[in-house]
Amino acid sequence: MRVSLQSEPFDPGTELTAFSTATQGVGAIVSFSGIVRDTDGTLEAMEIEHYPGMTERALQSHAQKAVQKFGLSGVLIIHRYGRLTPGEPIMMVATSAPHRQAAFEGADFLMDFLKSRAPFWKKEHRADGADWVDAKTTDEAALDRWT
Amino acid sequence: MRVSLQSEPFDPGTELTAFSTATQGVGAIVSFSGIVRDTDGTLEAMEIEHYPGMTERALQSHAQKAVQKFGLSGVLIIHRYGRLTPGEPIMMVATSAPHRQAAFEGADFLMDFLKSRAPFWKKEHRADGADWVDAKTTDEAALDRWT
Amino acid sequence: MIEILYFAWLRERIGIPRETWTTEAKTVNDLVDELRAREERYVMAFEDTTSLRVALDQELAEFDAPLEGVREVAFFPPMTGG
Amino acid sequence: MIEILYFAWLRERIGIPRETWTTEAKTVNDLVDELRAREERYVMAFEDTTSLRVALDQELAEFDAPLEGVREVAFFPPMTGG
Repeated sequence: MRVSLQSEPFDPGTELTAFSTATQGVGAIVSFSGIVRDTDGTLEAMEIEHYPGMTERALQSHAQKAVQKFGLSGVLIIHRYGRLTPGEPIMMVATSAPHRQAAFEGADFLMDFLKSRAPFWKKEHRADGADWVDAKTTDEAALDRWT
Repeated sequence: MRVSLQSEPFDPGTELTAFSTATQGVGAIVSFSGIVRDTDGTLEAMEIEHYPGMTERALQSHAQKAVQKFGLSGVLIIHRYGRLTPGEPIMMVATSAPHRQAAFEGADFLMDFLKSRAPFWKKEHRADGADWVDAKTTDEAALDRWT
Repeated sequence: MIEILYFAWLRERIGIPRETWTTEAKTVNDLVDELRAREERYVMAFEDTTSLRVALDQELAEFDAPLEGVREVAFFPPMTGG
Repeated sequence: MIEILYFAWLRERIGIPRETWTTEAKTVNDLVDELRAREERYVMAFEDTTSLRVALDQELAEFDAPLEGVREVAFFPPMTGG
């Protein structure tokens, strides 16, 4: 289990190779990467604020929860903070398990958590100003799937 | 969209990096890798037979189907055949999309197809003999989710 | 004349990966009956067609599908890819 | 004495990321009432607490949660990670 909260860029492929090498004896590995997306050509940067201290604790505790709930063999969570530009990876999760369903569900579960339970806030910077990204009610509702 | 049917080994992380670089402007990338698993320490090799000609057609047509059904920006399918040893990646799929749900569902859909609609057959070689892997009825049933 | 292909344990049971066959069969089921009438190994291989799959010209099909115009028939057990 | 932290637009609206505050409040709601009584910017920031979240000692909590023993209270909008 590895959790990394970082301002530095990362390459999801390189991380996937390291994760695969570290978790032996599994049958299935799922990865998800989220990338800064410039939907209309006006996004200059995505700023990510977080709650130092709480963030690390929340990521660790949810990684552990995912391991227990789905019987995962390994979990990787990387989440960046600070100022990111379009095209850069924001975060990634990877899960490994004996079988496919656990790996898929574990990754999906971690994503639902990261979207609405980990203390991160996104702000979009454009030429004409900056706006905080609104939380989606669908993200909040998605969490109900796991209870 | 890239489909590769190959006997050569591959590294999922390296492939993920290449796939991410090739598909610009997306917000979400999901990957799944399946790895030869030696459950009880007796597996010497996994032999994968396929139907040359039909396999390539089936992979191409299902990659296209996934792109249309989920509005994917990119699809990667790699599947090996021949003799593989425990720990080696058998196959991988990767999907990219504007949003997370499409990328997850597209990858899940492709996996359901590969499990029971692509003409591959697995044979396990052990010290005491070789056996064809039985198809799982759950894999067949999983396809009903998409109709 | 059609080309018949066999895969996995079906190939092993019949002993050959492919053969050319002159047939009068209208459907896949008819063809299976013709093959069963040839030799014991075909009877054994096609004992239970519900546990088999068939592809016509490289597309999955049903056992009651017509064979008209088909050049390649493949028989195999349920697939186990992924 | 408790440490109060603000994040995202709440931090911007209040104008500071954190402050130390001496409180008599029994619950988070009581604390919010105390803050609102201080200055207009707190009234604005805490106008609608249903659109806010709170963490007590770095664990998510409800607004009716007791403050006894709590050293750090954080207020913020719904999270948008991932």
